[in-house]
Amino acid sequence: MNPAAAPRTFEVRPSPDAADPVHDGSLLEVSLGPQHPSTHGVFRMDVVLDGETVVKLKPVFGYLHRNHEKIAENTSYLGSMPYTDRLDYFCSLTSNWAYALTVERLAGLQVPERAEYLRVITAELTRLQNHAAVCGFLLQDMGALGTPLMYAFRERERILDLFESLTGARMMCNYMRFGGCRCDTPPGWLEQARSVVTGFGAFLDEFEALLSSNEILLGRTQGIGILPRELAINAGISGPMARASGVAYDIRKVDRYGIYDQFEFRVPLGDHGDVFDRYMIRALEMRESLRILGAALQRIPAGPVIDPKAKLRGFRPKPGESYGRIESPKGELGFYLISDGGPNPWRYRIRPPSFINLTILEDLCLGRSVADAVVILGSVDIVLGEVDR
Amino acid sequence: MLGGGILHGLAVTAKNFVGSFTDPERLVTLGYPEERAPAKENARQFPFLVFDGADPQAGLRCVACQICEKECPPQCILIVKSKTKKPDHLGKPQFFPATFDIDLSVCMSCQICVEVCPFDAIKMDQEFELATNDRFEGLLRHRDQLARPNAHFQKLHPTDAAAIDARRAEELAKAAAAATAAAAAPRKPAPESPPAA
Amino acid sequence: MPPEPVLSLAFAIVAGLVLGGSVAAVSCRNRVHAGLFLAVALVGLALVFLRMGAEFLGFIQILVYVGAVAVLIVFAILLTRGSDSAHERRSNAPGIGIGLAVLLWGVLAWGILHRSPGAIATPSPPPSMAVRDLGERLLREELLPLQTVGLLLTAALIGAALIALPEPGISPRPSGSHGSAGTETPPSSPT
Amino acid sequence: MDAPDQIFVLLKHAVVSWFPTPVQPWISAVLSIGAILAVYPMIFALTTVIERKALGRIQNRPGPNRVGPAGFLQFAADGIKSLTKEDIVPRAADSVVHFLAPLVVVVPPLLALAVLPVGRNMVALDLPETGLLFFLMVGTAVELGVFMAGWSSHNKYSLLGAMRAIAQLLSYELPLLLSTVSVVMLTGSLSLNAIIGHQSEVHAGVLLGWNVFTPWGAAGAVLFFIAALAEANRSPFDLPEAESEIVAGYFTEYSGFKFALFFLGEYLGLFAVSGLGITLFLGGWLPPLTVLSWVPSWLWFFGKLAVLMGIFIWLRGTLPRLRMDQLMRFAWQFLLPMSLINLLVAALWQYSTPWPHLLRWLPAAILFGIPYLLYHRAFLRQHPPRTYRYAS
Repeated sequence: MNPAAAPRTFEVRPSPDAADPVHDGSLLEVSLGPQHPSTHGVFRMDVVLDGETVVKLKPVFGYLHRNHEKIAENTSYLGSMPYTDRLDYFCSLTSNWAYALTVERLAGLQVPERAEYLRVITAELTRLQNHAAVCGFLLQDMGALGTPLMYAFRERERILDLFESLTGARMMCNYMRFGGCRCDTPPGWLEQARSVVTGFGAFLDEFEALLSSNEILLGRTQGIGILPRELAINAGISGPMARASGVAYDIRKVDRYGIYDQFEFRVPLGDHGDVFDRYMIRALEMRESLRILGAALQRIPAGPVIDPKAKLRGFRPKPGESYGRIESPKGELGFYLISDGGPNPWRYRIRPPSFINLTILEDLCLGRSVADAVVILGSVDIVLGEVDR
Repeated sequence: MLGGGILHGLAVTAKNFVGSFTDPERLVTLGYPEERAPAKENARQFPFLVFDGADPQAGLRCVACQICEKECPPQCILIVKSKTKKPDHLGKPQFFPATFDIDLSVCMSCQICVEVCPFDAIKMDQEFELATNDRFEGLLRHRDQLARPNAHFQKLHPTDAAAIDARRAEELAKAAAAATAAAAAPRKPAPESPPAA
Repeated sequence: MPPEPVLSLAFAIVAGLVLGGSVAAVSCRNRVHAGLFLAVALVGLALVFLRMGAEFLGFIQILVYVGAVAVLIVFAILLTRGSDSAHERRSNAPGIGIGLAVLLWGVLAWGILHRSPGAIATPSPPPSMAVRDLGERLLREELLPLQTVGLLLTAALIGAALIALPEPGISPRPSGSHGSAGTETPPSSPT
Repeated sequence: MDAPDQIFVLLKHAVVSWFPTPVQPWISAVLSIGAILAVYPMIFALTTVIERKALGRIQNRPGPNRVGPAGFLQFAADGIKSLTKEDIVPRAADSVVHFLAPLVVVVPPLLALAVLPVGRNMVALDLPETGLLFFLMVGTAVELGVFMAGWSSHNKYSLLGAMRAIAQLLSYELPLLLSTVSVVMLTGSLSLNAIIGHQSEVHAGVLLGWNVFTPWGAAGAVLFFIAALAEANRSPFDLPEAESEIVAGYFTEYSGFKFALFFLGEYLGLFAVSGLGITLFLGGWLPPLTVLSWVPSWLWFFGKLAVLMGIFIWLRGTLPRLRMDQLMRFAWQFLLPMSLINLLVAALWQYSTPWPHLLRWLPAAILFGIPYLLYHRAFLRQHPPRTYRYAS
């Protein structure tokens, strides 16, 4: 019989292995994603459920793999810069900065002070919009129908407007260059930024009034997805997630890269390491970012924004290697570069915070319900562009 | 008290509900096709080629040096150098692109071509409504489609355009002076646009 | 009151519903279908009550039997994941069931025909039993049986809850895949 | 009897009187059914648009504003779209049950709406003995429809949604029923008209005696509407269709018009249960003050319905959703005990009629206040206020 001509039929096949609890029907295997309304991007969680309780969870990623590291090894140093925008497409400016920082270390370039200020300002603005959006998405996953998300996006739009008028693009900014920033601020930009920062404080007050004492939110987030301090350290968790577990690790304080040692800010720490702490740590970090921004926007000096020695074309750093890392909104974002003196990096490697923060997802979700798993994933704060690269 | 947090939240949403009618700061949405956000000078979408004068063929600033083609990270530019030469704005004979294609479906709007161009020939357009039925030919822009007059550039990026025009006028004047003095004037490096703020 | 032919037509439909539903409920191989047919039969039964003017009983029939019992039956089938077994074998001895049914029917028929021979021929007007009367009857004369039934149900409920409680000492949570600092046992996977 | 109040009743009588006597009851029934089938789906259509616009405003965006004047014809566009969309039935689905499920979900709320008095002399089916019971009976049938939809789709999300839905509906039925019992106790009748009639006594000269103005009525109304939200799968109790967790719950595998039917059934259920709440606690079609009795009674009913819908939309725009175990705990550990206490309060109210007013309210305040404080303490013990430290 011609197989092509045979009518295609669908049957529910009997279980291949009756001893397997998934197949004998006592457990339910559900694939959350990649086409699922609450997975952040094309991410899949293979979840085995007992009733609604998660007994096994396997994060599956790679749907967005773009071969970024290998492409970067075949592109000029400058040519990788726009690709770093697309790593964590929520925070392109911090990715830019991490890459620029690494290359500057490799090539021994100095950054003018105004450029350092611009980097701090854009990075903190990025942190604000990322944290606001993450809190909104978290509530969206909790079923708040987008209201907090829309409030967060309203403020995020203002920040993106700033980015657009400074860098030319709202999300794919491609702003940092080796030895400084691509261009200076357009007229009136700093005043606009100041007013956005002022408005953001009012937004934070409102956001916290909406959420932080809401009984349903407390019930849904407190005690859920607890990440113990030891596990956070052992698994290499960084960023707000680690700080919510009480790990005092903020690269802005540890490395004091850029000019962060000139600003006064505190690093909030949580004691429980649950979803609520992760949410609150982000809220508190936004307040600290506002302090940094207030000071930076006041003190920003005049001057050039790029090292005049930096070459745009024919950029060939000396042979060597360097590792640069910054505190991106999601955690420690590191770039590792080896130069053989050619126009392309010989080795290009990224330490993406989202990816490493994602590895403990199963530990957080086991024994909790599906609804919790979704909320926990939301609190981890991943961007698939960075996870899959 | 128990339930107080929920009431707080309800008060916030009520405030926003009323505010969306009374406070333009709250209702930030624009009715897109009719209303548009004010254009930002730095905004960039896709590249175009600048030409001087009225004839896009003769006035094209591009000299087919192929730097942008080499530097373009996603490799979306294809340039074929001409066999013949045409005079540039200083009257020097230069090559020109026989073919200059940009595949907009590949381009990622990074502006690196603009930064590396030594001739101010390629600039960023702000047009973004490029929907088409044909994703191959429809988004493949050829030289004549890419060519836009300098006036277009002046309209989009007035600060940049003014600086470049001034420099080019200066070069032209120097070249004219040099021609009259029968002495060669070395090219000065391009001054950056003056920092604002 | 609608005319007689309409009523008897209604009775035919209702009777068909009850009979068809019951037969389908016992003969269906798919358990969920059987449960749904049971619900149909119960609705039909409620309609019989309504046709006799016993509104309260009819509504309670649906409220309790369709809304709670039938839903619980299908829910239980769903939870035990027996709903997929389309290849269920038929009973070995259908004769026993049929025999029992015939016996029951015989007893009922005998009882009805024998005890009140005139009841079939000349239907007496149904006793007017208002909801209030029913309630007073239940809470005055029949209070003791009612309370006994309530006690029985409470005992059943507690028993069910005890069975449903997780057994102590068995934790469904496997250990995490990352060994935390200071754990001496290697991370083990239950599979 | 003033004309605007009775306009629909008179109209119906006029139409019915054109027909010969033997068919008049049938014509009357057809007219009533036609009115229900026309009015409530229309309200449903309007509600969907208003809900989307209001949610938009809550979220600082304009909401649908393209179709028709200010977007108010959006429902027509949605309806046409869902009618013309392909009706996809999964191959593994149980096609008959899959087909029947939306019908089982839509029909019961329509039946329930038939017994609701929407105005003076305006009730399609008056059941003097068992009106309330009929309503509650019809409500239970929805569970079966939900189960049928979830099971027949052969989809894991649908199954999870159906399990959640049934557990939720069964649990919240109890507090819903118990909170109506207090009204029945005080009124002494299951007839909805009698319940409304009982609330028409005038207090303090102007204020009508809505049940909500009594301690048991106020508490009962709160409990009833919480349970009603859960019964109607509305946010924050919309777990059976929680889109962030189980896609669309029991109707994941429905598309086109069947999907629209689920939507319709859900809203009709919400109208029905809100209408019941209005009848039981908010005086039905009665005005709040005697001086306002010139306003047509049906306008009062639909006005109250509109206010309730507004509150539900507001809640939906504000609250995150509960988790399944919290939902169950809320039903069994909060709503159920509270509704039992409410019965006690109602009984006390009944037997304390001769007491002075303040003294009658006191036991209610104590009986509700103490458990409330206990719940508050329990919540605080579980979720103590947190402080955050800062690294040096």
